[in-house]
Amino acid sequence: MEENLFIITDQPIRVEEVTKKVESRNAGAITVFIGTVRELTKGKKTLHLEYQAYPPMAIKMFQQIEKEIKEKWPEVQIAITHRIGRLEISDIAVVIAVSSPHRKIAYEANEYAIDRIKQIVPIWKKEFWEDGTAWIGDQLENVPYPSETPFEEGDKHD
Amino acid sequence: MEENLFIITDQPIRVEEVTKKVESRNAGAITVFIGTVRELTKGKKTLHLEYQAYPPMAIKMFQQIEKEIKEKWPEVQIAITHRIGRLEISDIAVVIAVSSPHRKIAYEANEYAIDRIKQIVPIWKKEFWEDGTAWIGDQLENVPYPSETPFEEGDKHD
Amino acid sequence: MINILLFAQLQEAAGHSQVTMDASEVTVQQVKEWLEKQYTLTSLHQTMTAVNEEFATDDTIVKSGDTVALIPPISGG
Amino acid sequence: MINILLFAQLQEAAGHSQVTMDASEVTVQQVKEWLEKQYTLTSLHQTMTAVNEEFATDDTIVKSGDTVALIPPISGG
Repeated sequence: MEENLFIITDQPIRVEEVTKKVESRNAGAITVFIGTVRELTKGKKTLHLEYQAYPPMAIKMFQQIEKEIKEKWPEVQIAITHRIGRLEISDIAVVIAVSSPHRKIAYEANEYAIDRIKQIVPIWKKEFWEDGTAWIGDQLENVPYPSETPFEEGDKHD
Repeated sequence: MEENLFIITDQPIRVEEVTKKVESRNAGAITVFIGTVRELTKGKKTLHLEYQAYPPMAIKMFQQIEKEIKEKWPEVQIAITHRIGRLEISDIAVVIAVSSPHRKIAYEANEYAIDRIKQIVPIWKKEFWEDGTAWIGDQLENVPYPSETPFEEGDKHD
Repeated sequence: MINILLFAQLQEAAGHSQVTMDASEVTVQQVKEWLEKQYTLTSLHQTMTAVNEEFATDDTIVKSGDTVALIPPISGG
Repeated sequence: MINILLFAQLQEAAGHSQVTMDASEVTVQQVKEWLEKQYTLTSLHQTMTAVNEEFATDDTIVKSGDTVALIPPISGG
């Protein structure tokens, strides 16, 4: 039975479970990206975050990213898990594991994946500060959509 | 007590132990490079490998790499563990963990580290094939030093 | 009947994560206009949409049984 | 007495991982020449060296008590 390479979960992410999915006798290099919740963005203190997703479409978009990567780098294998719900500082929001026979491509494909996630995967992040909350939007112009105050540019691991 | 950020060990490497050393409330991105033993290099089948190191100097060179990285990217934290002794296919030879507030730098610094390891850290790899063995040398010209036959260009995760 | 999914700030502004529009064939543009009026949402004309989990444009045709998702600026990763 | 460390193919060729040279002050170049003669090693003139764990050149001075390491092409990572 094939494992699920792409997962949206409300449970803590175990990095090695994601990494294991891309292991192969033919891989010489595995790169892993771990996106964690950062406390400070431009001096402003985040208390915690909340992620929301549109899961079936998010999974489709992860598969779309895999397809794009396989077209560019046929030997690459990729697995992605993204967490949703409430996350505290230092919690892991996303893990991307990429394997490749050669290391240069493992770095490139991994960075390509996170860039594309931020463009096309329907997942949203809400920041909670001491003085307010906001849904953060990077997709159009890297500033939050108008919602509650305060407005703050932000990306916990840009 | 401070953990050792740079380790040479003859025991299997646990990825999360290396990653944990660079975690920080101010990190938004952690990149991990896992170098594994690849079975095939240009169609030639590796049976197993053996790594040898000059440990005290290797640790000094890891610290040198950290110094170079902190000069380029002051906010980066880095930890490296390299295994020595006999390794089988898919075993982990090296783990590099890098954290940074921003993801672009986490990728760049990690790739810088593996490139520098291959240039200045005194660690040697011996390939065992069905028809012979050879110490592989990348440092000068990316071909094995003259030793036993067969001569074969090789780098298990280049 | 068209299923409409709302996320993030749109979900909070409308007070619903899912609503239905009683129509048999409309454009995405018409769905947006209906939502703006029905739930007094701020202008949706720049908001991206997906129809049946694929990105769509304002002139994409939506039929009864389809699911339209309003996708405010995303911030995953 | 100078401590000399040999690694990888040099260690195998010499049959030793560590040897000592009875000298009080020599250059790295002289250490290499002594090794070539003593252990019939192939030419070491392109081999890198470290003195007390720092990379050195052929004209680096080595004194009694120092450690010279012969560093054949590396292949870590």
